[in-house]
Amino acid sequence: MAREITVAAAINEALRIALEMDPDVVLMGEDVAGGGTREAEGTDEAGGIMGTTRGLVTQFGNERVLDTPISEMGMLGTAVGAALTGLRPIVELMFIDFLGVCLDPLLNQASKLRYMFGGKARVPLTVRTVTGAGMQSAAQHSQSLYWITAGIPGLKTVIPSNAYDAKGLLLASIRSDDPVVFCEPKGVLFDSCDVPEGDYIVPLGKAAVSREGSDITLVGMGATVKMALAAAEALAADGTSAEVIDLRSLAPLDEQTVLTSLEKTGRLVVVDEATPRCGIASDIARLCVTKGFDFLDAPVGCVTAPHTPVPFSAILEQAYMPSPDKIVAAVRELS
Amino acid sequence: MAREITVAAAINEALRIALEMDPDVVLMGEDVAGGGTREAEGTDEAGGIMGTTRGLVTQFGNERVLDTPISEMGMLGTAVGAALTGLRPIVELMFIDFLGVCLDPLLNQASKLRYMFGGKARVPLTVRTVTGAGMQSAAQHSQSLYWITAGIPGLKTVIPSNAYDAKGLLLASIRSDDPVVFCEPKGVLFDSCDVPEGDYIVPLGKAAVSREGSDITLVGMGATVKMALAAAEALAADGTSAEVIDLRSLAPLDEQTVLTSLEKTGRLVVVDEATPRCGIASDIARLCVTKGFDFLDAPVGCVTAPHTPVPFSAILEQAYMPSPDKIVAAVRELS
Amino acid sequence: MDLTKEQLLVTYRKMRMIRSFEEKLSELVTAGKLGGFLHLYAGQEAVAAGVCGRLDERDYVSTTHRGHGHCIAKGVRAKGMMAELFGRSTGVCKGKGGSMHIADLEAGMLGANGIVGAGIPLATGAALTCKVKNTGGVAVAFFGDGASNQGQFHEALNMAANWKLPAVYVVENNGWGEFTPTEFVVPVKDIAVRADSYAMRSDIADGNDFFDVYEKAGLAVEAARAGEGPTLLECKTYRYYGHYVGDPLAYRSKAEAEKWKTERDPLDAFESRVVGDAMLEAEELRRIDGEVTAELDAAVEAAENDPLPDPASLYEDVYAQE
Amino acid sequence: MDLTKEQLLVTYRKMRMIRSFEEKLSELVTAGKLGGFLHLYAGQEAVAAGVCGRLDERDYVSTTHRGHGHCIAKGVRAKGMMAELFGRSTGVCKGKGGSMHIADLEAGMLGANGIVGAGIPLATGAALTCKVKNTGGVAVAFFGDGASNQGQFHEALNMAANWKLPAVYVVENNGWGEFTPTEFVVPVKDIAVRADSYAMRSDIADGNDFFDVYEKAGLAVEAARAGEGPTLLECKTYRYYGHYVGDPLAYRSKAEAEKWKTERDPLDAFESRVVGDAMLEAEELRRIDGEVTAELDAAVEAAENDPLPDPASLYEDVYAQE
Ligand SMILES: Cc1ncc(C[n+]2csc(CCOP(=O)(O)OP(=O)(O)O)c2C)c(N)n1
Ligand SMILES: Cc1ncc(C[n+]2csc(CCOP(=O)(O)OP(=O)(O)O)c2C)c(N)n1
Ligand SMILES: [Mg+2]
Ligand SMILES: [Mg+2]
Repeated sequence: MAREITVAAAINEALRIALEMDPDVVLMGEDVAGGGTREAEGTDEAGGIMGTTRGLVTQFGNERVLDTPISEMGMLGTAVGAALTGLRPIVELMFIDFLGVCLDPLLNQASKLRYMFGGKARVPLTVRTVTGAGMQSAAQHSQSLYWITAGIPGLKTVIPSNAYDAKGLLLASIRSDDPVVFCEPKGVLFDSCDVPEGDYIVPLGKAAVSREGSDITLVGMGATVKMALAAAEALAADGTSAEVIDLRSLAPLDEQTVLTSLEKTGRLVVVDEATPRCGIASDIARLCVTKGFDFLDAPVGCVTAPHTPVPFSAILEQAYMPSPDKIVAAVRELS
Repeated sequence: MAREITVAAAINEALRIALEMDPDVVLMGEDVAGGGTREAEGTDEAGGIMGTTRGLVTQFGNERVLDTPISEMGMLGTAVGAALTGLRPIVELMFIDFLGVCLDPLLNQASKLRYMFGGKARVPLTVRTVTGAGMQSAAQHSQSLYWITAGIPGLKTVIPSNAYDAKGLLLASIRSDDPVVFCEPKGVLFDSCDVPEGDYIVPLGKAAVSREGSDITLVGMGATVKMALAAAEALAADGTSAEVIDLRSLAPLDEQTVLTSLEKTGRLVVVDEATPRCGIASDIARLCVTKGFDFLDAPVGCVTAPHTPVPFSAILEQAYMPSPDKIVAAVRELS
Repeated sequence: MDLTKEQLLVTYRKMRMIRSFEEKLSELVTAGKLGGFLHLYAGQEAVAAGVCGRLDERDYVSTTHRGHGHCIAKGVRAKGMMAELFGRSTGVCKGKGGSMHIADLEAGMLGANGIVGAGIPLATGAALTCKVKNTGGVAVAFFGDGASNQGQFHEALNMAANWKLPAVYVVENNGWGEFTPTEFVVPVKDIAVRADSYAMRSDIADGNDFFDVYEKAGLAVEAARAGEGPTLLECKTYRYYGHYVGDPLAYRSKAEAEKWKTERDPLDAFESRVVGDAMLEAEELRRIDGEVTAELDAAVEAAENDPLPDPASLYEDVYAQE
Repeated sequence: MDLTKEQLLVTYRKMRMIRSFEEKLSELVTAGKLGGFLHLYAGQEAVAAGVCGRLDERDYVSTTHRGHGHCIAKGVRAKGMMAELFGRSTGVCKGKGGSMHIADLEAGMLGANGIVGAGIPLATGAALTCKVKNTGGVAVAFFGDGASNQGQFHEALNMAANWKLPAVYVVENNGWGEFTPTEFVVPVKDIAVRADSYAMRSDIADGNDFFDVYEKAGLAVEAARAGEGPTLLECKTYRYYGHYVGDPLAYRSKAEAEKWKTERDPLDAFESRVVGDAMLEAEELRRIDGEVTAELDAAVEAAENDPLPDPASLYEDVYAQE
């Protein structure tokens, strides 16, 4: 049975299913329980800053749902060690901006242990983390740093654009024997859609065609998919038929789905919330100009954030973020 | 007067000049003094793992040349605080792989303070760090992670390919009022060329044309420049005239020099020691397919490391790294 | 106590300004007039006021996400702060920083910080500057109990101890890190004991008693200035509001908060001490209350009417040199 | 002492194997037969042997760049290790890891680690696994004095103490971190005091005395297995070689090293104790010396002749599932 639920609720549901089905799954993070098992008055659990872990400590106890100190490096490193020895940990990194204090366990441990050990290890670790701007949280709580994890060989990185994919991708991530960074974009966290109640997965490494079209390909991910869909709507009014691709997985990248669309349309605009340098937008541009060169009828368009930190003031933050209007303008520029 | 000296010696010379000329310059890092001021027998200073800081503590004392604990995050954060309040610190991060334990001071502090403070701060910090593979140092001491720092707005990143540029770029970095990551590629650290004795700078943000040519543009950086030059030599024997561009600055990127060359040659191969995803090679490809689309006569070629960690075994490490042969093969593929 | 009447008045004004500033923000957010992610300092005023009472223009402070109080105590003007929180171009950071990055280098205020623990090495670096340039200055890092579990805390304190830097590390133990009780994540009763890992001086103060903080901060600052190295000063206190404005506070008991507010309020304690000891008169304090209210009302009105940043300013201030 | 004769023989064999393994590597590098970045453990044998003497198949260890000794002590075979260092496909990591990443999960050996401090949380995670799965196992992290200045040390120990994990943190204080004397960067005399920051048990052992290490490790492991939580065990010791093979050792005095080698050698100390107390006879030890030499010679010869990895294997083992 499907019902409309938010991305945040879909995540909560996936976590519950994973914890129910596999005793090796443990969940750790700051406030994931939120003092929920404290034996004192008025200590209802918080379930994390976005409420995505609400109810889990009550059901599974605090041996499997662990409040950690504000020690991201220690927590992630511990999770890697646990994954290496037989658990299947899910870690909540409150905001991806905090990668700054815990990159090593991902960069030099989780991603490399299997390779360095000659294939004799697996690191079934899932790191859930909130990404993106739009809540006036300013420069250190609004970044879209998934390009860093996507760039590291040995990691996988996924980002859902809707509740259905959020649940299925999260379950696939948790069951993967590889370390996966699961992004939870602020821009869609409280958007709803139909989500089945039971267990299902959305496979890692597969993009989706969110809307079919023939004149131009718009490539988005996470929160930019709905911007691309809105832009496609506006373009349709103009007689331009846009195909929208939702990457879903940033690593591995589903090159074939992008190339197939490009072959059909001959033109492509990639839309990314992240800053422009060394990002997913550049990778998509490279894909087009290497493997898709013969399909290209025009330059590739890139709609990204500018090469600046995220500003606080709402008016600046709006100017900072991609939008349907900016996408439409980029498409028009290619014509 | 110019003499032939190595990149490592040129770095040492630049450090000495900077320390001599500006009392606000301080140098910190693990073993940069190396216990050099200990009052005990047999404690000659080590001058860092590559010897690049040799002699400096003797000349400037250990208030300005500071051995730090193995605490990269604390050391870099401290350097940011010092830069913010009037010093001009140079920090040695022994290998860029250690970014994993100290990204935050670069990602969320040095790069963003000026912006977050509305332009009312400057962070004149230089981070020197060894990059690249080729010494069988395996997966955690051989990475070319400059794509991470180049991708962060607010930072600058430079990488010399020879001793002349090393000295001039380092002096420019130290004098810059912005935070700069200065990469010291293993592959060239002990290569020599003519270097003037005195003070001079090589400006940040400017690429160099290392060899002129008309048929194809080879874009390299750091250790891949000499590979590209060797490839150009081999191609010349074949009648193909290759132009070689040495990026020198990875951020900001000198787009104009690349585009001017591409306009002339119509074809381009970028050569990067780093892994392929979200890297400088992708950025160059994006530059070509956005601002250089009309110049392009062929797909862009990318010679990079594969999407894997760096292996230990010499035979695998050789297979891992770019080489003149691989560049020649990539050029031939475009023809 | 070595405080003049003038100093006591200044102190009270600071504490009242902090309290009223935070209450005003809470109101404004609740009324939908203000956005962003705000962490209020109300309840901890005696710490900021007590420590900053020992500092002067040579000195620096760094703080955390919960940084308004330290700004005010270190002399940042409420007007520029309010404009900043309203995202105006007249803000102390031109609207680019907001609450979590509010800063004023001219006042020696190295910024709030959105990264827990990150302010600790920043202050350490400022202390290094003071030492190398021999300015006589001291740098103070304010941070929470939760931050004492960050690697940056450990690394920075160790460095400062090794180098005998003129620094003071003030950990404000308010019993909570977001929604998690401190005793869940800090296995020692007193965070001050962590100083022993660095052979560092330490002290514990009642963070709700201005006079106790002022005294112990005085010793720490004095030691730092005298070249005797850093101190870890733990101040036991409590935050009145939720972790952020909007926090439903489901995780802690109303009774716990009530007890602190009624029995341990730092402003009340200050008042009964200074009035009781006849150092100040209650009317003087009421006059300050009124002045503070007026100043804040004016700051809000100005901020509401100040210009928004030019969208083109988005691209400015990234680099000092292009 | 609760050691059987058999155990003493096993212990001596391990220590001798570690010593000879490292000496062999030094020779091979000097002769230009071996490449890579090698950090030798000679001089510290009693620590690895003493601690691992308390462990069994349920248990895990993690180590550092200086990890050969811990591998051998935890039961990794010299043959596979030597092949690994020669970069052969028969190596314990198929030639992909090398000295700084040598590992053998089957032996409970979670790897050497090129990142100072990174092994500490890995062992902490293994201890979490032991606890959650209730295996009765214990996880041990070996690391250096220098690593105790890393944030990861602080964060992991705090977590382990909070959760009462079955872990033992063994800090091998050998007086140096690369070329920098420990007293330059660690302001306390005993690193063991850092346990107090986490209300954690701690102990100090003579790291050159197998029996002292064995005894104190026994208490720590017992406490961990009994659910009493982790211990920080400091072992005072010394490294004989330079930081890495090739290090000219200009920074430390020959006399300092000589003193340790002649007066405090862990193998000598072990031998005089066991022979002096008539627990073993010198001939038995000489027989083991011979066996070890033969085993190592065979390992080197095999490694030199083993196949190099297929270049195509470069692309394998990145992901478990494509
Ligand atoms: C590195 C990092 N981790 C997590 C957070 C999210 N966070 C913000 S405040 C906070 C709690 C801080 O607790 P404490 O240090 O005690 O300060 P308090 O809020 O009590 O003043 C957390 C977990 C963050 N901002 N930075
Ligand atoms: C994060 C990190 N910083 C620096 C280094 C370089 N490095 C390798 S070993 C070492 C010294 C380690 O000292 P200690 O922990 O005392 O171990 P020891 O070498 O004495 O066994 C350093 C600085 C590293 N590998 N990782
Ligand atoms: Mg707190
Ligand atoms: Mg050591």
